[in-house]
Amino acid sequence: MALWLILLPLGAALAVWLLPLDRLAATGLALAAVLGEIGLWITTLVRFDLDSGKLQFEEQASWFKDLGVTFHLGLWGYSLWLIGMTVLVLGAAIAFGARAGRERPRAYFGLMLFLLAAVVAVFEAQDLLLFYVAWEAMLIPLYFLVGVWGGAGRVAATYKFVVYTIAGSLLMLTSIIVYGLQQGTFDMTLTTGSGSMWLFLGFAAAFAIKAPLFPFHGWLPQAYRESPPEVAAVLSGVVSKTAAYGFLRLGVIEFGGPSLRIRDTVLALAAVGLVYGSIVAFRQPDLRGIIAYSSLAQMSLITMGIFSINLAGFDGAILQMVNHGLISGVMFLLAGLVERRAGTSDVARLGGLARGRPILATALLAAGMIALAVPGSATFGGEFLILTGVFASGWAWTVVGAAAIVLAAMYALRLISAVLHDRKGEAVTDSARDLRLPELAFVLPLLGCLIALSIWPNAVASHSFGKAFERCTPLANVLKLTAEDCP
Amino acid sequence: MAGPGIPAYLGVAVFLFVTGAFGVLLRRSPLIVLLSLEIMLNGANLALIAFSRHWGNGDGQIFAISVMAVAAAEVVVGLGLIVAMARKKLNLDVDELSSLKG
Amino acid sequence: MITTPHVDWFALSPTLALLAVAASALLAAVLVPGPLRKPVSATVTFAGFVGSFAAAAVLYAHSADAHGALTGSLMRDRWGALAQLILAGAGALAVLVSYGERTKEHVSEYYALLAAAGAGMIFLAQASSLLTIFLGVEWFSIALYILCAIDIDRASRLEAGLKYLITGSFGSAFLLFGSALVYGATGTLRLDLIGRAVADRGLSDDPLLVVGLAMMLVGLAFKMSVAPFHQWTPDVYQGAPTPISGFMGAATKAVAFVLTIRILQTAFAQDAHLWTVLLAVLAVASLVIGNLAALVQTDVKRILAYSSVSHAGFMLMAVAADSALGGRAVLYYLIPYSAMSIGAFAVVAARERELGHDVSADDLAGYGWERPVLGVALWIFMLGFAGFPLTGGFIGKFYAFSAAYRHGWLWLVIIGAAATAVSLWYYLGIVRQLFLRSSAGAAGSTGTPSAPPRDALLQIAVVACVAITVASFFAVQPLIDLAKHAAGSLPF
Amino acid sequence: MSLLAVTAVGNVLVWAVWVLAVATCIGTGLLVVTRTNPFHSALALIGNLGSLAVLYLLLSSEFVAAAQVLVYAGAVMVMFLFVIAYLGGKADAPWIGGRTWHQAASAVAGLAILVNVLVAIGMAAGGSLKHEAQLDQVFGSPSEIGRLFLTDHLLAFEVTSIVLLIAAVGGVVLGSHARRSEAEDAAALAAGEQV
Repeated sequence: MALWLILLPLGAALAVWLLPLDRLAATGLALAAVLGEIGLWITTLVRFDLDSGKLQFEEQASWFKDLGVTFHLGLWGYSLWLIGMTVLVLGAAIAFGARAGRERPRAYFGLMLFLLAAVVAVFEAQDLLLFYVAWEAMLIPLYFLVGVWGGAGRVAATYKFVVYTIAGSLLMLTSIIVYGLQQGTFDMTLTTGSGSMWLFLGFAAAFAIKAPLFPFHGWLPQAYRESPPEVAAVLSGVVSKTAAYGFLRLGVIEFGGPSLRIRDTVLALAAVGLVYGSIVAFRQPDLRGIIAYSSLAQMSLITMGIFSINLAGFDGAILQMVNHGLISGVMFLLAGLVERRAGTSDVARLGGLARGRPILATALLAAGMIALAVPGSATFGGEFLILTGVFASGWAWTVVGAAAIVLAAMYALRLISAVLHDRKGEAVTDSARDLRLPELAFVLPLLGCLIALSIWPNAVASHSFGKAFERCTPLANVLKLTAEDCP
Repeated sequence: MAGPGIPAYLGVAVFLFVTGAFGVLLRRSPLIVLLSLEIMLNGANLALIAFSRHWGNGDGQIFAISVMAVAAAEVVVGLGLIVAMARKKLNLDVDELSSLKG
Repeated sequence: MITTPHVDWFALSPTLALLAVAASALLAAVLVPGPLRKPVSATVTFAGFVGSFAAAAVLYAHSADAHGALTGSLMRDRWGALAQLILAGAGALAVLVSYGERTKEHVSEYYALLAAAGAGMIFLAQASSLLTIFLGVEWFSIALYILCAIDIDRASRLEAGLKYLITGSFGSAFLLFGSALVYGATGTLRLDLIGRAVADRGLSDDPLLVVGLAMMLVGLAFKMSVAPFHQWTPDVYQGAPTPISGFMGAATKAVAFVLTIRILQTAFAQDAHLWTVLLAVLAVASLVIGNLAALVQTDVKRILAYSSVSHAGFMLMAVAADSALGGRAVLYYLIPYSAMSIGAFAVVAARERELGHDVSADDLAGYGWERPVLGVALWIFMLGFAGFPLTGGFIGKFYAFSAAYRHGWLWLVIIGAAATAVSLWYYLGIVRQLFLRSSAGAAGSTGTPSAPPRDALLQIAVVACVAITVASFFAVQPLIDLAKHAAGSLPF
Repeated sequence: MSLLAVTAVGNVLVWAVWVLAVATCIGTGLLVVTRTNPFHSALALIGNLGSLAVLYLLLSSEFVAAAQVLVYAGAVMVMFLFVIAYLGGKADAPWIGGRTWHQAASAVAGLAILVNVLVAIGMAAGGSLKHEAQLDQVFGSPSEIGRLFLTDHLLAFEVTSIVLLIAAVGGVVLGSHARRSEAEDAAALAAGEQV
């Protein structure tokens, strides 16, 4: 099952590339593949034992034995939820691309499907080298998606993005080689953790850049602005989550000791990022900028959850990763839809979009409300859990986190009111139509999932790790888990 | 052995080799560069013969004779190139092999 | 009464197949009427490389126990046989790429010399005495000198040929003098006997031996195009016919590395404490110089030439590790690397034939959309050179890094990673030209020359190279098994 | 063994010959790389080859000495002289041109090699090179060389012939007039230039 989740989009990507399809057929094939992938994920979810907390749907094949590298795939509870989010957001993005009628459709859809396969592979990889492979594989389609289909400054944006990420990746590769050879195996279910700060920092560099975490976010504004909207949605919604996932799976779990030692530094950086991102988001002149910097803030919050290094923080981080993935996805897509109508995402030239466009207004409002974490929303649950977790490390962190929620409310409300309610902007013409049915078809599922999560956040929060980790690795010691906790 | 010992011959060999190397590195006329290469090979040959005498086995002499043949082969190709270039009226100057810059 | 030694014809079969082919192609120059010359000689040469490949495969299967042949001039072992497989494969691909080259003169001679160069390399992969090594090096080098300049109408070809001849012979002279000193220190030409003499007589610090080793390494470094002995590489790669540049990039490098490891491990195992350090330094020099120089190039062939210098650095890392893992790493590395090298030059050759002049990076603008097969292939080769996952280049680098780390050289791994980061700049620069720019605004494409008919053979070769590049990523275990048995025949 | 080495007088004679040969060898070697006119360089090389042949004789390698004279002086040098005559012995300034740092680096590297190897030989002279082997009767004789080439070094013998064959092919290829250059020559003639 885990393997098919990768092979289906990969196979579809190859089919789109290699078969001489016209635009319609390529679009159809891509959408069918996405729907199939969603179906596959639902099947997996149904057959997944959410309470066990064990690695499930394992697939293993030898790759090269002399260095102990295997094709090892598997799903933890949290991977499953992240994959679900990925599949939904990428599905919506592909549908957006289909609706937007991207040039060179075969290349475009192939790359999107390839990206889907790569991200799923990141979440499923249980081997360090395989993880790295999937991690780098994500970069290949992103390079082209931003570079070919992006806006005017796309080439510079692509270069910046790629240079930043590769720098991090190569540090991670060095760490992976050293760690794997030290351990005698690259299988992440067999490694026993390490206390080396240098190794940890190697991994952390890659994740901090890709998340991004303050002060490694230099590539972010350009990349998010110059990408096509659906790619920005994927970048901020999905790709950034692979970094958070990496922090959790390879940073904290494998390197419990170094994580603890560096915890306060990371928390401080995250706190700065949180406040900084929120304030800059508030001051951004365009929709994309607001969402981009809010994404920086949210990733900082998620990092705080992870580096609280306790189960509450982890659960909150996972929940918030899913939440933010969906929100960010839906926001960027809505921003894209607004741009398609108004030709700009400049907030000053927008406004008054609500009048006569009730569906668009409702969708944006709903997403905005969840984004600002109104009590009762899924994000509220996530943030609450994170703050609970961080509280254990010191009440001051919680104060910063709580302050950030207020800041989040500021930028979210500004966005909503500026776009929907202000006086009519010059870029908004009467001919700008409301959301069409096909557009709703990819916005609604994301919103629906967010609402469902708002009703039952525990679906994710309580079923990510189970009662304890199956692997009583150094993290178990860090968390003071007792022998009974370890099955 | 009558006369000077093996090390003396080796000294000459090294001197020849290095002289040839200087010629290859510093001279610009391809003809002289080719001649300098011959000097280098001859230096090596002298060393081979001297060592052959030292060990009293013929391997070094065999090697030296093979080197002579190879040197002849190199000269054939090198001179062929030089003549072909001269026919094209190219400037025969190693440092200014015009379009190619190091 | 002279009793001639027993000749192991089987061990020589990969070489002899190609020699026969070279002779046939030469005859074709005289006997076959003009228009048929090219197809006949190309077909024969291709068949020769395939035959040589098959012979090497059988040889590999039947050479589990390494032993000398022909009074120790040759080693019949899997190390050589696997190298021969790579070389023969590279040669076959080079024939396919060459076929579309629009030369009017010396067509049969071209293929004859290609076969002869291949034969020399394949011979050299087995050579195991200082004498046969020197002769093998000269054998393939002289054939390559002529091949570089075979298009005697073009000044750049002649200049490349002469430059290659001078630097090549200069390097050979060092190899020769080094060999002489080693012979002087040990009294024998056979690598295995040298190794034994060094061990038995405690010669590892003998001044003659050490200086001889150093000079031999300098000579070999010229052939491996390791910095700072690489200066000829960009000029020659640029000036030579493009298919030959690809063949040189792949095969010369392969045979030079295979030979270097054989010499070091068989004869100089006792001196490992000296040459490991030296090679590590050379590796760093190659990585730094190759990558930095590539950054400022505009001609694609020069970029690829400097890239080959930097790849020599990566492979040297594995050689310097002085371990069976390092040996495996080099042999594995060479497989995707050879494919990528020949494939990349093939795409450049295709573009060159369309344009009618040398290909600069700007000439590739939008090429990926224009010619998707070649464009995507070049993209994959660039990713492979850069060591991106999903290509064998990644695994190769991973192995090389692992070998260096196992040797305890973490700093070398870090330098390697940094070099990789730098190299991405120019590899991705080419990818950017291919896909991120449109051909309309590109300089040089004004007045598009009439596009020649698509070259099916070249495309087949390129697709084969892509297949090898990608397949070697997934099929690591079988290839590593091959390499493991091959490395097993050297006394690591 | 050479007859010269039998007596004490012979020994003095050997020394004298040796000094003469070495002086010629070094002197002509220097001349080869320093002359501006390739013709002079080539003549100096002939002298160099001759003096080397004498040294080979002193080292009891009669056959190699003969081959040196026949192959080098007789064949290779003739080729050189033909080509130089064909090209008109164009002179060039010996040490001018090229990048200065390049020359400096070459000089340093060359001197380093010289010093290195000399030191190595010096060290070996006191050690491993102290006692040379006793020679048997056949050492260096044509029959011995022939035997070695047909037994131990059979492969090298064959390979040498292949290398020569390839070079011959190269000579033919590079020496042949291409049609286009003939046409160019004709055009140049028509334009009244000297070819």
